[in-house]
Parts: sequence; C-alpha cells; structure tokens
Amino acid sequence: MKKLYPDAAAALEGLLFDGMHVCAGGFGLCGIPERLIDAIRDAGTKDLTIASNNAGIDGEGLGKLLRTRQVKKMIASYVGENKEFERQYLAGELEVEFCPQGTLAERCRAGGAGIPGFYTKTGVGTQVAEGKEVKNFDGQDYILERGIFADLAIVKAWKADESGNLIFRKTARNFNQPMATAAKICVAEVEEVVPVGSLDPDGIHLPGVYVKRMIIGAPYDKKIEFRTVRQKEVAA
Amino acid sequence: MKKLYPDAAAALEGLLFDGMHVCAGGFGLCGIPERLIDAIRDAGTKDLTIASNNAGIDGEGLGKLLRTRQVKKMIASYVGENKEFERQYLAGELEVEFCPQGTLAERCRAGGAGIPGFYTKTGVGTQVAEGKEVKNFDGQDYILERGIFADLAIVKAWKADESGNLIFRKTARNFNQPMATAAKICVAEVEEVVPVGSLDPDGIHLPGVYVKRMIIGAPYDKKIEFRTVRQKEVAA
Amino acid sequence: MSWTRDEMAARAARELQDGFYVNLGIGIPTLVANHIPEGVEVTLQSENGMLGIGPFPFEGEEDADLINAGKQTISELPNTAYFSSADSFAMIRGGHIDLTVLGAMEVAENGDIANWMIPGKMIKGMGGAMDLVAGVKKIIVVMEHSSKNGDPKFIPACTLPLTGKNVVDMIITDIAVFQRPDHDSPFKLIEMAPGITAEDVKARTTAHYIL
Amino acid sequence: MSWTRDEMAARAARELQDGFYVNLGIGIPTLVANHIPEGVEVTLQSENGMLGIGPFPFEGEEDADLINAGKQTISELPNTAYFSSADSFAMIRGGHIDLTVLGAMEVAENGDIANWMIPGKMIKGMGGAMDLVAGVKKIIVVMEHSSKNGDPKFIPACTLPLTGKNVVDMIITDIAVFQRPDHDSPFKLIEMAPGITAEDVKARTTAHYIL
Repeated sequence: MKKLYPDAAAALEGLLFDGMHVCAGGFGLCGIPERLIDAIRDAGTKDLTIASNNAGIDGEGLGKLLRTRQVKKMIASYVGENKEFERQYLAGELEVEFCPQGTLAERCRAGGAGIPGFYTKTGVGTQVAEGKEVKNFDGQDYILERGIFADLAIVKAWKADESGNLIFRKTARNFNQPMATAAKICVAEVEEVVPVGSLDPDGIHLPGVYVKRMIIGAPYDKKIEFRTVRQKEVAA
Repeated sequence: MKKLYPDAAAALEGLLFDGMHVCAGGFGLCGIPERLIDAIRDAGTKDLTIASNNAGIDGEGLGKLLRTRQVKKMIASYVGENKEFERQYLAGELEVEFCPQGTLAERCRAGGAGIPGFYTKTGVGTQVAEGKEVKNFDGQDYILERGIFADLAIVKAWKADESGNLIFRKTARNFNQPMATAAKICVAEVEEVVPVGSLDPDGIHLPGVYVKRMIIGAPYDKKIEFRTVRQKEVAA
Repeated sequence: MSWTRDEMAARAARELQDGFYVNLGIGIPTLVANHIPEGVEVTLQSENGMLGIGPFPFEGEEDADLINAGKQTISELPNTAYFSSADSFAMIRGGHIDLTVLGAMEVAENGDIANWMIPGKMIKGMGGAMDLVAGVKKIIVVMEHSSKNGDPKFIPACTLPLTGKNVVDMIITDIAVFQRPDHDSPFKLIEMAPGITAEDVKARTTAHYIL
Repeated sequence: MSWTRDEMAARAARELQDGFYVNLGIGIPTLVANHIPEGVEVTLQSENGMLGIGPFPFEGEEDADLINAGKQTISELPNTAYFSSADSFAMIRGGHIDLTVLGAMEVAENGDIANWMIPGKMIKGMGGAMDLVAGVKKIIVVMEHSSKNGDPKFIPACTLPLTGKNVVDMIITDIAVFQRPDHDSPFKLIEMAPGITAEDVKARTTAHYIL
C-alpha cells in the first residue's frame, strides 16, 4: 500500500467536494500545510468549513483560500492580522465560530477519539457557553463541547517513514497532531520521507494508521510572523 | 527544585493516608511501579482505592497490596490470574468496579485534562451503562463516563532527565502516561536519570510538569507473564 | 466436515484488504496472522499501545517491555510505533482500526455479542473487548458453531451479559459464515464448510438469518 | 508615584515559587521572565506546545519551527519538552500549571475578567485566554489601574464580554495590589506604590474591596 503521492494535487484527488469540512494543522504560520492549501486553492473547492486555530495572514496560509472566497465558515480561536478576513467577516460574507484554543484542540482530539462530547470549565459564564448544556460535577459548572470530525484533515510534519508514521519538529507539532486524527482521511505533507526502520518506534508522534496519503513538500521557505532576537554579548 | 529522592519510602513521605485514591501505571506486569508498590506495602497505608488496568498476579505488582489487605476497591478492566484477588472478591472483602480498558485509559486522561465527563459508545447497552446517563448525538447513543483524578499517581518510566521529563520504553508506556496526569501528585520510578539536555525535546513522552518526585528503581528484574518464542530456523 | 481452527482463521483472513489496520483477539483470532493473503499488507494493532506487531521473538530475545494485549512476548517490525493506552483506545474508539477478529460465547441475530462474563462464575473483566466492538469499523466473530454442551451460539437473543449491542458484522463458525451489509439488516448465510448443507446449519442454529 | 511596567512585572515575579510551572501572557506579563527571583527555578509554558521557553534567539539563529504563543521566535533550554496543542491544553485545563500572569481590560470585584473583545470592534478571538483562566491554579492580572480615558478597570461588574467568571486571584496595577485567599472571598488591598495612599486607591477604584 503506497501512501506517497507525487504532488499535492494527486494526493487530494477524489477527496475534495464543495461544502466539505476540513481540519487544518498549524499555529500562526508555524507548521501549516502550505502545499495542500495551495492545491485546494487550485482545485477551486468552494463553501469550505475549516477548523484551524488561525486563518493565516493576508496571502499566506489559509489567507489564500479566503482571498479566493472558497471559505464559507471558519472555526478558529484567533484571527488577528488578516485584513481580508476582517473585510469578509464584517461584510457578513464569512461565518466565524470562535472557539477557545484549548477547547478547539480538545474538540479535534475528541472527534478523532470517537468522543462526541465532553465537559469543560473553559468558557463557563461567557459568550462561549451560550446555547450549550451546563452540567454540575462536584459543585462546579462545566459546559458541553462537541467533538469535531471533518471530511479531510491536512497537516504538515517534519519526517515520515514509508508507512506514514510521522514526527513533527519543535513547536510545529501544535494542532497538526490532533487535527490529523479528526477526519475521515488525513493527507500529510512532510519535509522528508525515510525508509521504514529509520525512525525510533518510541518517538513516533502520529502513528501511520492516521495518515492515508502523503507528499514531500520540500523545499519549504518557512515564514516567520514576528522575528524577535537578542544581541550577542560582545566581550568589552 | 530537586525531584530525585534517595528511595521509594522517601519519595512517598507525607503523601500517603488511609482511604486515599491511587492511579497505578502498567499493563499486566509490564511497566509496573514495583518499588513504589513495595513502599506502599511497607508503609501499611489502608483502605486504598486503586485505579489500574490489572491487579497484578499473586505476590507480584498490586497483588502484593491485595495480600496485605490494603486495598478496599479496585477500578480495573481485567483481573485474571490472581487467586488472592478472586478469594477476597468472592468473599465480599474487596470492592471491584470493572471498567472497559479504553474507558479506563480515557477516564484517567480526562481527569488529568480537567474533563469531568465525556461520552463514549463503549459499553452502550451493557451492564457498564447501568446507572449512567445516555445521550444521543447524531442518531447514536453514548454513555457519560467520569474522569478519574486521584490523590497520587505511581508510574514506572525508562529514563528521566533531572527536570522530570520522562520517556518510556516500548509497550511499557501503556497506562503509565495517562495515569501520571490523573492525580494531584505523581511519583515516578525510573531505570536511569540523565542530565537535562540528554533527551531529545521532541521525544519526551511525559513532560516534567507532571512528575513531582522520582526515584531510580534499578536494577529491575522484569517479570514476563507469558513467555512466547519461535524457533530459529536452522539451515538444513 | 467442519472447518478446523486454522481454516476458520484463514477464512477470516480473506476479509483483510491491503493497507488494513487490524486488531486480533486472543485464541483463534491470533491465528489469522498466519494466513494473511499474498500481496496484502496489514498492520496489526495491540491495544496495550503498539502498531506493527511482529512474530514471537527468538528464544533469548524476549523483552519484558514488549508484550501484546495477551501479555505474550512479541517482537517489533521496521514500521512499529508505540503509544500510550489512552492513545491506543482513542485510535480504536475513533474508528481508525479497520477490522477486528474476536471470539465470542454468544452472538444474537441482531448483532449483539457476549464474550466477557458468565453469571455465577468468577468475573475477570472485559479488558478491551467492549472498546473494540464499539469502535472498530468491522467486527468479525470467529467461534465454534455450538458450545461444548452442543447448544447453539448464534441465537435469537443473548442470554449472557452483553459486550456490545448490535455491533457484529460477520460470524465465522466451524460450519458456516454469516454476514450482513449493515447494522439494520439481518445476517445472511453466505458459506458452508465442505459437506455441510443449509439444512445442517438450520438444524444447529436458533438465530434467524436469511439465505 | 505609580509603578512602571517593569516594576509591575517584578511584583508579579515575587509570586513565583521554586519549581513553579508558569504561563505568561503577552505584554507586561512577558516582562515577568526578566524578574525571576534569585534561587527560584521556574519553567515557562507556551500554550502552542512547549515547556521550558528560552530567551529570544541570537540573530541568525531564528527557527520558524520554534515560536511562542505570541508567534515570536524563541529558543529552547536543556529541559525543554515539546507536545501538541491538545496535550498543552490538557496540561492547562487539568490544573497542572501553577500560575499564569495575564493582562486584562476589566476585572470585577467578584473575580470576573474581560480581556478578549470589545463589542463593536473587530473580534480577533480569545486564543487560549479562556482556557488559561479556567484551568491554571493561580491567576494574576497585571494591568493599568485606569483605562486611557481614566476610567477604573477594577470595577463592580464587568461591562465587556467575559473571558472567565470568578477566576482572578490577584490584581497588580500601576498603583496597587489586590489579593484574595479563595474565590469566595472579596479582594483585599495589600500593597500600594510609593506615595500612593489608600484614599488615592479608593478614589480611583469603583470595585468593592477590603483593607
């Protein structure tokens, strides 16, 4: 069973349809599935509902799909730094469901784990709780949040072995891991594919069972949103 | 903040009390916190409620605490192969809550993640569902299961760094990881403590935030319950 | 002539498709691993936290940290990945495992299964069986057609406490194979062991099924 | 004379205890890292999946795969561990982080906090703020005592949409520090900036608190 596809368009073939739900990994521009986003843009799939922590920035990440008006609804925790998003949202062209970051991560983890709902303290007594069931456990109120399970998950990893076992790199792991589990099919883009047996079986971040198709997306020109540095202290 | 203690008794000092709830890692005899179990036996703490996938075998693992009658209640998924357990259970001396293995793992993961309850298909329509809330999501029934959060978690890992970051080895990871998160305080026993910086930060299985105290339990004489082997094919 | 244990396992193995991730129960289901069809690649899952189960280790190479869900020593493969019990059952409960092969004491005509306790006997616990039948995409039961007392095991309604309600997709016994396309349909008798007739099966089965 | 941003951060840093795991918000809270007391070891958590945040990298050593929750490039330490967003918030929601220092637009006398949206203005989202205030053991708010318009920010009841209900443990402003021992007690004025009197604080605060 070969999981490696020649390019993003080939890896997404037969999986895209208008109105579909997509889970997209990444945090800000860190660890986003750039190639797969480009391929969805090129495919022109419309009316997408996308669960992603952020909505990219103008012309980067999911910002590309906003620019082409392919997105009907975003489920996200933070969408700052995106003018096109703001314009569409204020014009009522884009639906947005704000979801606390941890709740979003847990909803995807839950969806992937067959858990349709769970209770959390996060958001109790806030707008986030509106319309949601409240239940008291041991004297404390919690709200019921629903699992998310999409048609397609697109994620970015560092390395894969040929069987689809993935490892991520540093904070680029973020939402990629839970998102990968939260869909009927997950397509991954990676920087490198290594032969089976090359990765430490104790060090796999996402077992191959979740990854049905993958592509090598390298070379990546990874973007940095806020470059912060310190000066080397020079001996006086 | 030094987390390494000289021995199991020292690491448990001030943490034990009669009637306490304990989460214990391990699957069968694989990856069980032997030294910490011995120390609890030696401390004589009584009326324990212990969540653990298994109850050890006679005279091994949690079987030691059963023999000394320190256990009031077990929350477990499978307790075969333990005659003393059977005797106490049939005599009504030991309370047992049977919990499906995956539900037990998820209950501990949930407890550790601040989730007091979650819905699962596991056990719907069975004895396990008795007395539990049933909720229908999208046409399918699920039952409400409660998170488990204990007074103390005892786990066994392979290596720790000095800051308490843990890595497990092969299938000895099992319940140790979720159990470690599901208590007010987690004490870990490990085979080796290495200096900070020795472990790959992308390869940590349990971040040090969960591990408040630890001991080196080596050398271990790891027991095997069912030794199964194949013969080397000899050239004819 | 009824099928042997190995023949039953081989029949179950014919349900394996290339790329499947599979969980095999203890007993006859374990034998399925010996009958994986040529050209079909399957990855075996062990619910104690492993994908890619290898064969039993060579003598002297047993590792106490490397066991399957039956607590037997096993070996790893080049594609092996280890994970926690929580992650393992998230995988099972979330529907990511394609197929499981399990034993059973009873299966009912509505797909109920009982395989974890007999009232009055010592209860050992359900282990991961309830999670597997609730979560895995396709559930195949492999069992003797009749109990040691000669009683049918594929019956109108389970008499023993259930492991799962309306979950079984296929039943392979030593004399017949029953299957249903979905959980709203009745089981259909689709195969019989050599020399076994539909009348033989009918005579030894109390469950309703279609032909 | 009111405290500077750095003095407010230093005051918050005095709440750090040896061995604490801490999450610092953006703005003044970030400065707390510069004032960790001698002999106190704290580990900083970043909710995008990291424990053990190091300083900003040296120029030329920035790594796009290594950022904090504010999306700034950072560096790692010898004790760093990475994990997923799901695991990160499990840690936060589960009460495993000892302390968080956050900014706020408003804090109410009952411990409510509002810091994520202003009706009529573009909503950017709550990010991880709701999870942090709901889950972390101790919540310290660091904020100016008055808004740019001169309005009090520690008030009888929040007027803005809440981030969390009855969650704040301590408030550090540029003129005073308020604290409460538990979530059933009122806040108490425990410190004032040099030259600030209890009357000054009273005059600039509408929230009820005790002395």
